[in-house]
Amino acid sequence: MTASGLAALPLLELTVVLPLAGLLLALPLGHHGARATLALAPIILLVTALLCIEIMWSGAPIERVAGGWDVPLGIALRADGISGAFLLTTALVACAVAVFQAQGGQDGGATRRSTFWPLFLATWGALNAVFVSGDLFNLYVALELLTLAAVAMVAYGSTEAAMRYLLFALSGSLVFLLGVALIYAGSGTFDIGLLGSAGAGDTAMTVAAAFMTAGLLAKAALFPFHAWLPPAHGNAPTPASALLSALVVKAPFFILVRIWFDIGPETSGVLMQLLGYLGVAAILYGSLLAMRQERLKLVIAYSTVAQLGYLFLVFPLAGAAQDLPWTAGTWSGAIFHALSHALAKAALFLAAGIVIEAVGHDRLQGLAGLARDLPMTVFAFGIAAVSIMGLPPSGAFIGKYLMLTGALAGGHVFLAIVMIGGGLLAAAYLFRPLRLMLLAGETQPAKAIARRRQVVPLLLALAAVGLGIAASLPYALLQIGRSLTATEGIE
Amino acid sequence: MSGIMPALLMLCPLVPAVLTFFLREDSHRLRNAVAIGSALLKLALIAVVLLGVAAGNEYELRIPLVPGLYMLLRVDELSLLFITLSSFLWLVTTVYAIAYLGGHENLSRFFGFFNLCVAATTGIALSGSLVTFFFFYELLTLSTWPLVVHNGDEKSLSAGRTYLAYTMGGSAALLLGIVWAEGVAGPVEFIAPLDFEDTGTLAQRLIFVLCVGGMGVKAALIPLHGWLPTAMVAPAPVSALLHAVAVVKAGAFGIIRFIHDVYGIARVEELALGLPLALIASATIIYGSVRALQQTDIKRRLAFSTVSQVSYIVLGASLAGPIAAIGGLVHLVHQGLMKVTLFFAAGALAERIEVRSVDQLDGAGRRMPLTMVAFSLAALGMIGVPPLAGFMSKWFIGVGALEAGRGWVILVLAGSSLLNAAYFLPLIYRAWFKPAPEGAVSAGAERPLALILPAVVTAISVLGAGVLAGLWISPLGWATLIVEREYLP
Amino acid sequence: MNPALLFDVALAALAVVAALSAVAGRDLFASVAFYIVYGILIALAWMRLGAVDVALAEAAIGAGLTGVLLIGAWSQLHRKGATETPPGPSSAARLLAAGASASVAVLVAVIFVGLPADGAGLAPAVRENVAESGVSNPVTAVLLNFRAYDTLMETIVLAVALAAVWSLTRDELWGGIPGLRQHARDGGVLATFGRLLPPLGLLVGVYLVWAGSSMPGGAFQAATVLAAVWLLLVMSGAMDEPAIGSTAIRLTIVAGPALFLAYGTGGAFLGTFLGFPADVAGMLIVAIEYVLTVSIAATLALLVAGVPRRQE
Amino acid sequence: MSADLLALLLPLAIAVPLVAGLLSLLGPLRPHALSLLPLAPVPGLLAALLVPRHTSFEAPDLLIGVRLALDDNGAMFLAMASLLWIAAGFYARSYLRRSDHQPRFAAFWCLTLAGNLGVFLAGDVATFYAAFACVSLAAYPLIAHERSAEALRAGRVYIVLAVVGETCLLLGFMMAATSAGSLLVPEIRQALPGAPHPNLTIALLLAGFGIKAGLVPLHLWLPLAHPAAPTPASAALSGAIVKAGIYGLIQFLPEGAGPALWSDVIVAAGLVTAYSGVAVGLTQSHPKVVLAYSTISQMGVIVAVIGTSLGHDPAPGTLASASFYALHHGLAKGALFLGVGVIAASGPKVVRSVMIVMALVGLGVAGLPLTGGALAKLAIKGSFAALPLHLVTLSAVGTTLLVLRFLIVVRATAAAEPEARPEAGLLWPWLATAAFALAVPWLLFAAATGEALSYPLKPENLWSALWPVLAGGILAIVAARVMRLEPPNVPEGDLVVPLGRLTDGLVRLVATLPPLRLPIGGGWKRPGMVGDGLLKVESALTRWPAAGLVLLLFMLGAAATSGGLR
Amino acid sequence: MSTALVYALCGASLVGVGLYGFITRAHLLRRILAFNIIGSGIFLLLGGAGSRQGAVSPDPVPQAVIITGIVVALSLTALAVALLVRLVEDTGRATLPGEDASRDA
Repeated sequence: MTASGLAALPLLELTVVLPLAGLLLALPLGHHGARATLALAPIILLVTALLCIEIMWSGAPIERVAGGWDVPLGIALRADGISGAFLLTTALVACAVAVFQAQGGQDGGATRRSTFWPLFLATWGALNAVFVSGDLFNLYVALELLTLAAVAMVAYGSTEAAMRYLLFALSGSLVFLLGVALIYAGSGTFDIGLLGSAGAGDTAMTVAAAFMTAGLLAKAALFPFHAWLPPAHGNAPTPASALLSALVVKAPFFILVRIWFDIGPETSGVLMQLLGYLGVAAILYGSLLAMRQERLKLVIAYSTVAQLGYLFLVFPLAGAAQDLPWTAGTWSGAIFHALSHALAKAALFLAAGIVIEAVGHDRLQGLAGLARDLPMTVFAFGIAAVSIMGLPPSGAFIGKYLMLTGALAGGHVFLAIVMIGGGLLAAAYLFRPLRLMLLAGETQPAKAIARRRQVVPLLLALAAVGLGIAASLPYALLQIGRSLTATEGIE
Repeated sequence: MSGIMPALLMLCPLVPAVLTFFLREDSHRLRNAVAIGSALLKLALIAVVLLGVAAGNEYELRIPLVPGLYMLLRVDELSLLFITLSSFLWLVTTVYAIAYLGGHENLSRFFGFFNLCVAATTGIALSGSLVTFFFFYELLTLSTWPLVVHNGDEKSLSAGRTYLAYTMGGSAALLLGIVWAEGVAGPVEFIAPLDFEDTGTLAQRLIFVLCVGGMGVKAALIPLHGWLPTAMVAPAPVSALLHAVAVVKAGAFGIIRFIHDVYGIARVEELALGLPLALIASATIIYGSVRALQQTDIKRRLAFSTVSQVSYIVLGASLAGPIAAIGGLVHLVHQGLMKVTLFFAAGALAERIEVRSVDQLDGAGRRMPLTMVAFSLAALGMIGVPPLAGFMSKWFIGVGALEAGRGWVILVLAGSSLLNAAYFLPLIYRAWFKPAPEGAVSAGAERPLALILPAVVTAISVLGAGVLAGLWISPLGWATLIVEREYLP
Repeated sequence: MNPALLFDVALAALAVVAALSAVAGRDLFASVAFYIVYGILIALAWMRLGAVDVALAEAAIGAGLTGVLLIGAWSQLHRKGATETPPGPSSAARLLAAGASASVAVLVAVIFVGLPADGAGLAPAVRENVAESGVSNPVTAVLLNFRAYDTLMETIVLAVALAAVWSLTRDELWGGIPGLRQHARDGGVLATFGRLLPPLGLLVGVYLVWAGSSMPGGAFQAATVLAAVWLLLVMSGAMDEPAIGSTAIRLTIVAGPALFLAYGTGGAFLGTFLGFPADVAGMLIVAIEYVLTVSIAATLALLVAGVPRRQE
Repeated sequence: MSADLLALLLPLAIAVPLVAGLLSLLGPLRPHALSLLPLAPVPGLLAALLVPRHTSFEAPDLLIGVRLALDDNGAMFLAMASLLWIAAGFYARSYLRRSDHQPRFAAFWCLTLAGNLGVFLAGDVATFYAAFACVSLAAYPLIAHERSAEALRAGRVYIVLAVVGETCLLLGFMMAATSAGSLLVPEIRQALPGAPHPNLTIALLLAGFGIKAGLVPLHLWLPLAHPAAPTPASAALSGAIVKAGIYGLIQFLPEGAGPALWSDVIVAAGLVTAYSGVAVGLTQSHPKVVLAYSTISQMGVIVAVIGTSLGHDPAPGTLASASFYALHHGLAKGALFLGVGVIAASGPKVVRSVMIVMALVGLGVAGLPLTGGALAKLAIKGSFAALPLHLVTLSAVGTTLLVLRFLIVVRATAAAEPEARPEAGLLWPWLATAAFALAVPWLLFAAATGEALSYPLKPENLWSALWPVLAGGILAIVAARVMRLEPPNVPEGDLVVPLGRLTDGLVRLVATLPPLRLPIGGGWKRPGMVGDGLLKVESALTRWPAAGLVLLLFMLGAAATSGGLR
Repeated sequence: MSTALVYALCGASLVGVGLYGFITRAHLLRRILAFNIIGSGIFLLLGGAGSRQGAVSPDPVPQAVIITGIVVALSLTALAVALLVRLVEDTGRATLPGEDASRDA
């Protein structure tokens, strides 16, 4: 297939259409939706991969306008490198989750079996819609679609957690929407590209950006707006936890990156610093609380709180002054971190899910001997943990390294130390469950879990590591359509 | 073509590592064959490369990651020194481990991580840049942890925790140092000392402290040595790996690399960093020996001995002079050979005749003669008795120190030698000159041979490395070659 | 100040007072009632702003359906005794919250006032292109053509919301029927309504969709009317809610979005995602709207009905 | 034979004992291990006799470049040591026939032998040090061979001092070699006076060699080790091994160029050793202990001779005379030690004749005219200035006393049963050694001193040799018969006891060094590490009103910092 | 002062009122009310912005967007109400733990 052949296919639209079509198919199918999803998931993965290839091939963002109406009247769908990277990661994680759930998803009740697949596909579709959207209001709709599906999946596990999540999410959406409204009032367009090229620096724009940021923070669970996340992710069913922690919280982050790097409203830099310091607080606070948890899934959930903090360091490091030579590297580093975290965190939650299936609970103190009974799962957990800690050769290490380079080059020594210290804290809270699993004795009859099921988290974890080993390709992808003015890397 | 060799050398332990993880627990034969076969294959490869490098060939493999970040595997004289040591010890340790762990649980996991550990060490040896070094340095940390906690009891796990806490802390400092160094001087390759033109001396010093401090954790410099004695709870082959083949070596090797190929000894001197490092190394040497003297558990005594001995390497590297550098380098190999022998023997003693503490050693020479001969040889080598390997190291470090104007170092060497004698000779004495306790069984103690022979082989190499030190291919010969190429470019 | 503006100010003030009463009132039911009043006031405001389509939507959905939902919720809560208003955070916190909320409001207001009076907008662009859109009502043109992608997503949001609500079903009631069985008095007002309303409602609905292409109205408003009819029928006991497990009802729900999506995708393969060729756009849009109306009506009705409470 | 082939004798002299030692441990030869002992030193003897002087042999691949060389002094030592080891080897074959651990004894015997000969052959400092260490350490199993409490105690004292000595030597060698920039012994020796720290270097070397040579106060091991070891081993120790220390001093102390002070210090140390050896020796009642103190005393004399060589313009041939003296002493002391075993095996019938030989050899050590000892004493006289000369001469009186004391105490150890006769395996090696002690100096006198053989026969020389012996004899008679003096009871090894306490204290001090541990790694055990305060924060943030309020404030703050409130 | 401005300011006030209610009300049904009030406040702002040219020909894009928003808000309200009902069924209370001083004390 040639580049033009690829371009002839509406790959960009299909990345959104296919999951949505799948959900419309799965809704009447009820619990037979599993088969439909399993049939569709590889196709979506393929389409996503082809899209990435097309982006790489053409070396430029791919852009379509829905209905053929040019912006600002119509809605643009735009896939640049970062979109491609997030789409592909999402497809990988979603496929893994689908396979995982379809193989052994008999645990849930009738409800869960019947509505899980539409919600799952809605999440996927909404994520993809976020990643390719070029329109602020469309982003709002996609975000709300995401919220609906995500909250409902959390509700499988805990109504209370779902309610709390919903409160945070609603407030976030509204505040975001308020910003969007202000932007339209000020500029008369929702299109990100137009807003960016207009170089909008008026008060409406900056305040709107501040509001949108605040709203997205609540949805992205950045400290101190994180409190909904651990109960939600810790109590949701395994596949939901994986999706939520790996991807759903990344969507608002993605939009923030779009806002601050693509639209690039004028900023005094203080807000960027503020975001960075909230990130620092998240890293420290999330890690310390992760150490205090007595349930495996809560450890992983608090780890997400901490890891999200890393992503927000991109704002002080690369957001305040976007034309410094190292900002491109730093920015790419943060994205790497996000992608690697997505893969690794999904692996962790799936591994935790296997543990729960095997022993019926996830209390840390009752996990002794698991390394013998579920070696592959524990191994997967370990490899994913390595990624989360940001150790080489994982993608997170590449991310951390790039960010560290930027931090030191920009004189942010404190941030650099926090980044490194955060890795140590991650080691502290992740090795704790690992070592308890390795503890011999206290043999408890663990339910046998099929190897083909255990292999799913392992593959995800290996993908997170592979992201670091084969970093050059994703890095090159990320650079396509990157709006930073900085040059490549820091040769 | 030149990139294939490093890749093959890397794959040689890596492939069996991955394979082993997926082997069924009871396929012992296949697992052993894979392990030993790949170790032999690697030695053969090394022989080829060794000749190539001696002939001036260059082997280099560069894998780009992201702009400004790439993996660089390069074979030079120094990497060969380390890789040869580690591969040789890998082979004997594998044989030993197979015999030692026969019948244990979780062997696929064990050998998987074991081989991974060797892969990491290979990577460290072949690293051509600081970042690559860090990659494998961390891989080593991680692959060693499951080995340390292999027994799965509370004690091993807590040792594992201590191990991680120390080593990951060290790695964190190292990472900061590396990023900083690269930030001010660009990608750091181990070719020529860095260009620090625009960097203040304070920054240069801090980078040095971060990096060497970070690596000093693995090299067990005081006060960063705490993990090493604690990690003794691991099975004996693991101790051998930690103390001789991989971990402490990686730290010491890194420090040598850093001093010689990143800063250059001249700058280290200029920045007045050599003396403090030499002092710390010296303090470690003495402290480790004294602590060893206090131990009654054989393995713990050996562990503190490692603390002391590894610092010889650092000491050698920190002295500004070619002869001391040779001493440090050669001790990298010699200490490995001697310490691995000691641990093999200690493991065999514990495993076969339940001898774990010093006072149980009485008559052990009669009960396990081959083992104790090997042990004694290695111990004498540690003391520095000529013509054993350890003497060569001490001689070169001492002479090098005098040549570099750090005469006080020889007092450290003397004190350490005396202390070494004080904690090793009693063991030899008990084993050979005290009667075995009543009812001690010694029949069949030295079986299986695979448990005993590795120690004998390494003991012979301790002797050989000393007696044949003048050969160009001996550790000393090779270290001399390295330093000649370094100091006389 | 002219009388119209005076009216506007009064209306706005009333709306704010209604909102305050809804939020701060002591009695929960009163709050809900105030909210419905508030919805109607807002609908009026939209009329005043010349946005008749929005006014219709606000009245039907914002005030109407939402009101029904809230009353339904209140009655459920009432049954469980969970309607009394707890004190909430301390007065200091409330004061702080009040201050902060007011500041946000003031900030927004200040920014708004500071905007240029002839602020940019897309009205000219819409005017230019409305002819190409196949419909003459500019709002419908935006909804179903210019920003059809949004609308497509929105219909899917509705379907997903329904799936989400259903996912709250207790396992033992899965596949059951939402709401409680209504037993209206035969010959009573409700029963009579039940007989009279359906044909009328249907008529209104069909008209609203049709009218939407040129005048205010459209699929959502029409669907709301239909959903309201449905709800009345259920309340009058003339019909029962369908079981959520029913394939027919599920197909009904997804039919509209699916058709819309399929159309859009087909267009993507042919050249333009969600593209409407100008000459047949009007017909296509109305056709899609009719199917959508049915699906949306069913979805809205079931959304209001909530989770199943009994088995068939 | 060509010179090249002969040069091969040099490495063979070391290699053959090593191989013999290895063979003695291997299966088929184990029962005959002791038979190898007399054969092992043969190449050494051949080398001493046949290899032309200043021949060298190089093996650059071994150690850091092994160089073996033989000079005049070395040959003298080599010959003496080889002879003694051969004799002692034969002796050991009989003596240890019924002993346990024969193969092991043989192995270490050979190892010690190899080291001992290696010391005399080493041409570079590393080889020298290796050989020296080899002697030091391999001798330990010989000393401790009996496994008795005394033997083990002696072994312990020995090994401690040996290790300390080795360490001193190592340091000295390092300093010397560094300043010389060479590893070759002659060059090192030459460069020593110009070294950066000549005093320290010389002190270290003196200490290192002094320990081996029994220089007071470093002699502690000697009186313990000699009696503890099996008799042939004692002979080798006292005859050959202590000479390694002497040879080291000869090889490394710079002749004629030493710092002036050092000449006097060493001479003084030698003389103190000579006298205190006698003084303490006289108090002993174990024959081997008495002999050991005699060795100490004699070594003192040799060290004093060597000391004179350091001074400016030393008498020519000083070192050669020292070597010559050592040669005699080695053989004589070897014979005396072997004789102790012979006497123990001799019943009343033969003991008298045995005692005569012993007396002859013993008084030879004191310089009895016409014995080899007289030649040795004569040879060294030329080295001393007036006062030391008198002191040295006077020391012969003490030596006589000591020999007499030995003869008395050794006589008491004769076998009781009337028919006891020493077996041939003991007798002949002893007799041969005795004969060598008496005769060999005559053969080498001319070569060593450059004087004709008639020189010692001159009356004044005869007299000067005789009077101390006479004086000693008379003194002995007066003390024992007339004054009935009983020697005070000085423990064997004299200073060992107080020094042992001192070292024990040191060891205890070392053992109290506290461990140094960073507070790393224990943290996870304490769940309270994360303050409960953090949990309170968490529960506050979980409450929506708080979080919502923060969100509002953040909105305002963010807007403000973005310029919204400008 | 124009009609558009009046309603935009009204919208701003509603946002304020809604935010206050959303944050300070412990009863979840009230929060749902408040959510809807904020939403319609924002819509009024947007509508006001679109009607600045005068009420004769208001900008249709905000109108369409608002209709979409109203439907989305309804969807979320429906889910919230369903969740609330379920929460009350499960716990007997219409507040989240830790937020109802009268119960959690």
